Amino acid sequence: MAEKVLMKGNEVLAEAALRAGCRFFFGYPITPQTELAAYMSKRMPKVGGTYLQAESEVAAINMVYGAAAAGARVMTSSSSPGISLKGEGVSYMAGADLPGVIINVQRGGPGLGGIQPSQSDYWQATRALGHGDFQMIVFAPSTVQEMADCAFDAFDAADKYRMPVMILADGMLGQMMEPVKLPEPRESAPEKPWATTGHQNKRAHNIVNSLYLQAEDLERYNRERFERYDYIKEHEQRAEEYLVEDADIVIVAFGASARVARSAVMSAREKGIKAGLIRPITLWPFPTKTIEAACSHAKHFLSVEMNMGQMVDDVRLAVNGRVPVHFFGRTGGVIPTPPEVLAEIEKLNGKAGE
Amino acid sequence: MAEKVLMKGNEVLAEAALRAGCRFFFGYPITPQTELAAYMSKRMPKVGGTYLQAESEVAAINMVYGAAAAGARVMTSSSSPGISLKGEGVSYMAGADLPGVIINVQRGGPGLGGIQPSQSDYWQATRALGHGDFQMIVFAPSTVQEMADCAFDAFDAADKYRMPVMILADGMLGQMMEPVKLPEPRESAPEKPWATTGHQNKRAHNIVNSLYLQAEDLERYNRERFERYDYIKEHEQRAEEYLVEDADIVIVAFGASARVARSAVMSAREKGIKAGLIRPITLWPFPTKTIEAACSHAKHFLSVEMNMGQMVDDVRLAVNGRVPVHFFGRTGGVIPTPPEVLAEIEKLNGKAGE
Amino acid sequence: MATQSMVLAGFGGQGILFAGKLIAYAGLIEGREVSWLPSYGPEMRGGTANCSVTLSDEAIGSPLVVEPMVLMALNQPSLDKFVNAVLPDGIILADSAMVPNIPEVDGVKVCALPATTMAEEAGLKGLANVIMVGRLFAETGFCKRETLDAAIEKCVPPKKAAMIEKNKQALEIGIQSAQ
Amino acid sequence: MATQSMVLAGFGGQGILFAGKLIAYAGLIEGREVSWLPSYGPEMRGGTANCSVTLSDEAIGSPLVVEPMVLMALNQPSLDKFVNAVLPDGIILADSAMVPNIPEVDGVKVCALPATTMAEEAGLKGLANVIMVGRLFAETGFCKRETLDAAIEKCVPPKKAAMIEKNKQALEIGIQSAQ
Amino acid sequence: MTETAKETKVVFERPHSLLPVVTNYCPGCTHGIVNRLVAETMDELDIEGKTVGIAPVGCSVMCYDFFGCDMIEAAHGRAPAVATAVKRVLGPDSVVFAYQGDGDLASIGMAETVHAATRGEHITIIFINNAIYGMTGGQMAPTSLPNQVTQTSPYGRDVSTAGYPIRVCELLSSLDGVAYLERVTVDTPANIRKAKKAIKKAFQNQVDGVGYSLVEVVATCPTNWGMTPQDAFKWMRENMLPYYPLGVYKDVVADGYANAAEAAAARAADCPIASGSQGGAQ
Amino acid sequence: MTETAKETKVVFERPHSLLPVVTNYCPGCTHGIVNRLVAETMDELDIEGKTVGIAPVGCSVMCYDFFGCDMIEAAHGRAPAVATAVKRVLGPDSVVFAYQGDGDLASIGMAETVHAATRGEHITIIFINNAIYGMTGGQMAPTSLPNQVTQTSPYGRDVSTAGYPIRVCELLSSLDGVAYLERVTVDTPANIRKAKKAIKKAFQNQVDGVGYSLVEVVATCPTNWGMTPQDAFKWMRENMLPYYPLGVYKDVVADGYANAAEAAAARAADCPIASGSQGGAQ
Amino acid sequence: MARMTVDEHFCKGCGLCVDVCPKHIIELDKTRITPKGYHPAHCIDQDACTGCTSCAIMCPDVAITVER
Amino acid sequence: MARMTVDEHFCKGCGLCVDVCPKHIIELDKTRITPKGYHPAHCIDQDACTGCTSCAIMCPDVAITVER
Ligand SMILES: Cc1ncc(C[n+]2csc(CCOP(=O)(O)OP(=O)(O)O)c2C)c(N)n1
Ligand SMILES: Cc1ncc(C[n+]2csc(CCOP(=O)(O)OP(=O)(O)O)c2C)c(N)n1
Ligand code: SF4
Ligand code: SF4
Ligand code: SF4
Ligand code: SF4
Ligand code: SF4
Ligand code: SF4
Ligand SMILES: [Mg+2]
Ligand SMILES: [Mg+2]
Repeated sequence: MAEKVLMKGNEVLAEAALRAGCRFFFGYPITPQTELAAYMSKRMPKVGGTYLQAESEVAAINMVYGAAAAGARVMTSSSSPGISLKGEGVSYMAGADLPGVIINVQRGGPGLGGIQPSQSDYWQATRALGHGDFQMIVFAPSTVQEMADCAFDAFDAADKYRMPVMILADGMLGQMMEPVKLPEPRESAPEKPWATTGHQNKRAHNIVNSLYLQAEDLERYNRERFERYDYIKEHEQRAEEYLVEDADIVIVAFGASARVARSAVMSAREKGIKAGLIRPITLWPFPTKTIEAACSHAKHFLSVEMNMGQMVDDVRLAVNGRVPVHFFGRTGGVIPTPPEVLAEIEKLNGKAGE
Repeated sequence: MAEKVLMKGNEVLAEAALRAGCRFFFGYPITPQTELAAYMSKRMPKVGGTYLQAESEVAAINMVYGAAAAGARVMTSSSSPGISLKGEGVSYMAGADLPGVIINVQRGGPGLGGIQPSQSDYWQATRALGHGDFQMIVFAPSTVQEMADCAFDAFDAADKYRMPVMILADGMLGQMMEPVKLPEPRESAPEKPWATTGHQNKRAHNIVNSLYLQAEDLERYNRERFERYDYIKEHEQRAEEYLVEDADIVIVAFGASARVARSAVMSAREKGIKAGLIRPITLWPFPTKTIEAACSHAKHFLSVEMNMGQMVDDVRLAVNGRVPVHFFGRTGGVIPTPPEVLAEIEKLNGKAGE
Repeated sequence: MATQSMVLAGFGGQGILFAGKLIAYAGLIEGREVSWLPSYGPEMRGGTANCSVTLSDEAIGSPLVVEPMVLMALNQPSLDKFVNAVLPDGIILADSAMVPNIPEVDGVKVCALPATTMAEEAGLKGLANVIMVGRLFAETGFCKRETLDAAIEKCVPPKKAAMIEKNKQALEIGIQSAQ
Repeated sequence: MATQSMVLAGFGGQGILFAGKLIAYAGLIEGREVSWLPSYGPEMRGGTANCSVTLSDEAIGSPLVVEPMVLMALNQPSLDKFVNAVLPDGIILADSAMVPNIPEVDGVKVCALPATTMAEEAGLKGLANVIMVGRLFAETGFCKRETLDAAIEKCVPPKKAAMIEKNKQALEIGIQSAQ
Repeated sequence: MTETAKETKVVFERPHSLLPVVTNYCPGCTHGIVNRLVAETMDELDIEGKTVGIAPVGCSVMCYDFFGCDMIEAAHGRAPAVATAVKRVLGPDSVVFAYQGDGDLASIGMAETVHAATRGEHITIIFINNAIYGMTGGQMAPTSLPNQVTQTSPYGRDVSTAGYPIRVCELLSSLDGVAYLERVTVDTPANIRKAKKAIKKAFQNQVDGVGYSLVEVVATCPTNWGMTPQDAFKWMRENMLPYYPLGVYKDVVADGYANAAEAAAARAADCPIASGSQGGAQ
Repeated sequence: MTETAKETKVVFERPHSLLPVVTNYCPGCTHGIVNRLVAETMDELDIEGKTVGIAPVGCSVMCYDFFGCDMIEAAHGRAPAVATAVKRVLGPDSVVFAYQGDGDLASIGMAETVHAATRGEHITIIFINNAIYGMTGGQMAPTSLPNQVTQTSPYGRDVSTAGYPIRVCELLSSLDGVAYLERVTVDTPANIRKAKKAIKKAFQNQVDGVGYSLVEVVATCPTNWGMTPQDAFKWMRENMLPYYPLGVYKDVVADGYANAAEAAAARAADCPIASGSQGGAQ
Repeated sequence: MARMTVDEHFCKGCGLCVDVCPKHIIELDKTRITPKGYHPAHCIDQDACTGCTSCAIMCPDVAITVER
Repeated sequence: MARMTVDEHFCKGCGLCVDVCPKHIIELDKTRITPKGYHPAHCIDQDACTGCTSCAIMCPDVAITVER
């Protein structure tokens, strides 16, 4: 059994991707995901893979598109402004049913913003990285270990459902070191009979495409894709629950802010407040089932985010008016502190009886 | 008083923008917004303005950024894939508090998709055209006349609140001709003491910027911006109501699909079904007040969209579980027909008593 | 007057969009609600073109006419495509010079006239579309007679005075063909 | 053992991140929960660097240490920045060769040692950071003694055997300085 | 055909690599000619089975339906990036080409074009310069001529505001990664034969590992130029060819090098680190 | 100073257009020198009040705080697009410059760079080629030399996979909109004086309406090259200057033209439509 | 004995073959219109055809087959 | 009588002025450290200064003023 090592989250994402069979990485430098690309540039040549620093994020995502079309396990990574530039390309991947993994090590925005950790690309990731009707699966790891595990899940899900998958991290997770046990390398690669690899005169030509000039054709493809999405919503929701069972006050938080929230929940319990934490691991599909289950006992939901309030919409949609839903967030790269969150919990606890 | 003329929606957007004082247009060709740019290229040189075909949508939005920084009334237009490429630039505009108008004449997606009308960029427009915490005001005209009026409102709102404003149209509205009475040209232009016009040795240098390396600074700017957003949410919600007062079944639809829905409501009323239509004119801020008011009598809400279900989330958030909310949509460029929508209404009417 | 919904269809280059515009302008001149929607097909040339025109006294909902009262077809593929969508008591106008195969349709009036040939014979090459509009007027009276001439003056740039006359001539030929 | 939360701070180049890593590895070797978070400041060089290290027996929440038990400061601005955040009963270690102005703090133990000078005198230029870690160990016993040596072997590449020795020496100097 | 088959044989027919599909091109459009030349090349080099083509966004977008090889439709302007990745994945035994218009290649895709070229990707680019955005209905292209009237230069391209046309072969010729650049046209059978030769060479270079090759075809767009196909050729000869002179702009093999890498090394001979005689920075 | 003021006068001091702010540049970084040269130019041409500068994303991002003129911070690579618009809005009386690094200008911003140049925008570009991405910690730049070790070319830039460096002056020299291109460096007072002359000319050209001007400064990044400032200059002289030869790459005025437009017209003399002797297509 | 044939399924009546034929034996058939709306090319004098393939080389729609 | 002065607020101790001075009269002061952590440059022999401005021209941080 592999021993635990101390590694940065960014490096772990890279190493785990390699172990998951990723042999093509296309990226463009940006803080705070730097170590990921640096790691890839070191390791890829050693394992016969390709590290290519693209001329831009736009080029990088279109390289991902090309490599995916040719059947490769492929990944790109960036941070917020660079992710915005990938919107068109990701929409093309969705439209052409191409698998691929996109990493967003978020930083504060909008604009050039800052380089401190943030979760303010939640909406972009879960709703609309690009134009048109489509979704990505979005994983939100919260520890370095989970970053390693998510990388495997992301590649598998991408290939299984033939769609782009995002790992939504942030500068804190990317930069921090924690002990991690790296998963064993994956051997087998899935068959991709649809890939454009050259038909070798043995089959009809394959076409990778997202253009359908007849609206009815495009609608049919979209509906087929949404049937897949429905299946995913049913089968792929993931969340961790911490002291939720009897909780009056249920915090919902993911990634970095979930760590803060967890500390706050512990403190609250010490003070005798029945707080709990639902930590979505998949942001899309959002773990509505877990939220709904908690509606039976929760008196308040509190969404804690490193943004101005985005996931709280998904909590509200899941709760659907049954229980009040509140929001606490810090933005611009400020990491909330456990005492701040605890104070919010205490405020709600005061109201709980009302 | 100006007489009514028959014009295409795309051309009306262009002409109205000119009348609203827009003298700078930067765009890149794409169907179905072609006529807008063509019109600008014809007219701008005549009024001493600038039409510049940029090398790409990315360049175009950054030209908008530059022209706005220099104090101009400026606009760009595109359609779905081209809009995705503008995400980073729009986020920069938001981060630098720059006014400007962005037109999206939507077509079917994802990817290259098709060129038929669609509303599948709703989420992108209202939630996350780019990275980071920010919003745009989004107008959704539904007639050619309203396109003319919206253009004025868009420029005024952009300057008033110093933020990017989108007009979310679609291929149907852009291509169709209807009678329109063009608004009188605007004379005065607002003062912009913050603009980078050269300080002429008369003031300290102005800086247009979205970078704040201290997270606390960035947070402060973001919070200030969100206070403006709160003000806008309070004061700028707009919606049209049609037979809503006593309606059992309230359709919510905007833009092109609102026209279809209106026809369906008329037919439903003829059949004795108490249907009504709420037509959001601003998609952000979403007219939550109008929706909430209708909750008192509505038995069902039905969101009708030309996508796979996006605005329906905003309806649900506003309704907050008080009344069931349903969705009917067509995607990929298919325009729903009034009979289809009527059928949905009838279905709900059957349930209404339950 | 009731709402009139029309589909005009033919090859690109046959003046389908112009014909629709003429009808739309007639509606505008008479102060009615009007909408005109072209099918802007695939982003390439060739193939068929069509447009939806609606004239109404009330606000127009969807400008896309799916079930027209009037179908004006200038080629065979267009006729074939829309023939079954025409509403009962509707009317089909076809240019028999371009549409060899014009079916009977139950409950729908079918007018076939060789507009292209008529235009060529009258020295009005390229104005078969306007002849068809003239006939449509004769069949349905969708506007006042003088409105039609005014609409032509709106749709043809004043510089092209000669064209205005020719268009009016073509209209008249179309109207006369109904006698 | 209780959770230990530390902030290490100094100029870039003083080996702050390495010192943090050493401590973190000590935790890892002893099977504890560990987190190490650098402040990755503005995307340019110069200025101060700091990192948060937490060792705990339970899952670690926020790895960002806002109120440390331990502050290790290798320059004046860093000391000034964090001095007031240290928890009651906490400890401050400062390199008095670099930090001219070391205040007294109520309820906090303040250890000043001229680590940079000590390093230079011992022929261990650049290892003031490790001397400080030695002293920290002596003051808090955040791990077992032998773990420290093992941590150095983890943190210094095996190729640089000479460096390993020097690091161990520096550690020992730091430990001894507490006597 | 069957009756005469005894005496005659077919001397010209549709190449195998061009599927029997009616294209969406307008009557007389040069895209059709060039599509065929590419397909003939695939047939003659017997590479259809190992070729992946990248379709652009432009009038030739649907060439994914026309070519017999595997095809990928790329986002507008990004074909070189897509081609780069496909080639990297499939390796030196594969053949990857991108077929791009002037808007696609020289406007929105300029960065991808320059960078694929400077990287010396082992790909083949077929570049159709018709001085217009065909697919979207005739807007000004980066290669539209000064004073050329287009939908978005209605008074003629005013170089003082709309800028100067880009000569792509000239632009790319300074880049070390480039092995071969030639500008051809297809207005006569003789020129079509020359174009064919250039295209074939651009593919052969890839098979031989010589480096990045691009063939620019000075083309027409009868529809958006508002001309008959015949007049379009005339206008092209009179106006485009003086502005875009035909000929070879770079050919490292003709220059005496085995491939682009050798030529680049020669050019950098004075630079110690580039010549490998010294360690890098850091 | 006050005591000696009677006898001496200040012969060198901070230019007015450079605000008294400590920069974020590392010790010995050439960005500081070039920032100062630009500020001196603004002072000497007396244009601070009518100048708008565009800051890139790169180590010089915060030069919006350093220059005394109005400043705009542009998205990474898009400074030429921003500058284009600002100049169009403010008109010929204004002066607009962009200050860009090699990653900004030649990688992500390549399309904007080429197009602003080909449009002949009346702007001035100051281009800092330090063969590295400084701000993000030393990744390979489009101008990193073959075999150069960087964070993302840890085994040295392998041109067979990472491609060849781009020589920006050479690349842009084929474009008609370009009036002036010069490559300089700042490793000695003499070279700094030459660099200053070039920068001043690039601004003067704008004031005079001559056309697009770009000055490439071969620079250093001691921090990410892992060298002292002094060694960095040495490495630069030995390796970068042979690869990026100093000199004037284009100067339409020296070529005998009044401006870029005249030079372009001469080049297109054989093309009827470009010479205005014929109506456009359509 | 050479022979050129036009596949009307592909021919778009562009006339490029007409102009290029050295024997001037190709014409567009104005009396006919294909389902796509074009007047197809056809050979008006097969006997004169030399099988030079110029027409086929020129044809953008690969509508022409030449035998010889 | 020429004179160079270093504003320590700006000086980052890069040493470029040290190398470039033809009179070799500039040194970094290793005994002192600025609040930003640098050893500032200073002139060790003002009388020898010719006021040639080389140091100032070279200084990336515009820390040097020269009088003459
Ligand atoms: C991102 C994006 N921008 C714009 C378009 C619209 N568009 C489609 S084709 C095209 C230009 C085609 O011109 P060109 O590349 O010259 O090819 P041609 O049609 O002339 O062969 C444009 C701008 C698009 N599909 N996607
Ligand atoms: C869209 C986007 N991509 C990437 C980055 C990250 N980034 C910041 S600066 C920089 C490169 C700077 O290098 P260069 O332009 O050479 O300037 P230098 O720092 O060397 O002066 C990059 C990639 C960003 N901020 N935005
Ligand atoms: S529009 Fe022009 S380029 Fe496009 S197919 Fe037609 S003729 Fe060819
Ligand atoms: S990192 Fe390099 S380019 Fe950036 S400021 Fe430091 S020395 Fe200069
Ligand atoms: S060239 Fe081909 S498409 Fe054109 S007319 Fe002749 S056969 Fe028909
Ligand atoms: S093969 Fe030659 S001679 Fe025969 S029809 Fe064609 S062009 Fe004419
Ligand atoms: S050159 Fe300037 S910054 Fe460097 S040591 Fe000298 S005075 Fe200080
Ligand atoms: S002015 Fe000249 S002599 Fe005086 S210190 Fe500076 S470099 Fe030396
Ligand atoms: Mg083109
Ligand atoms: Mg650089």
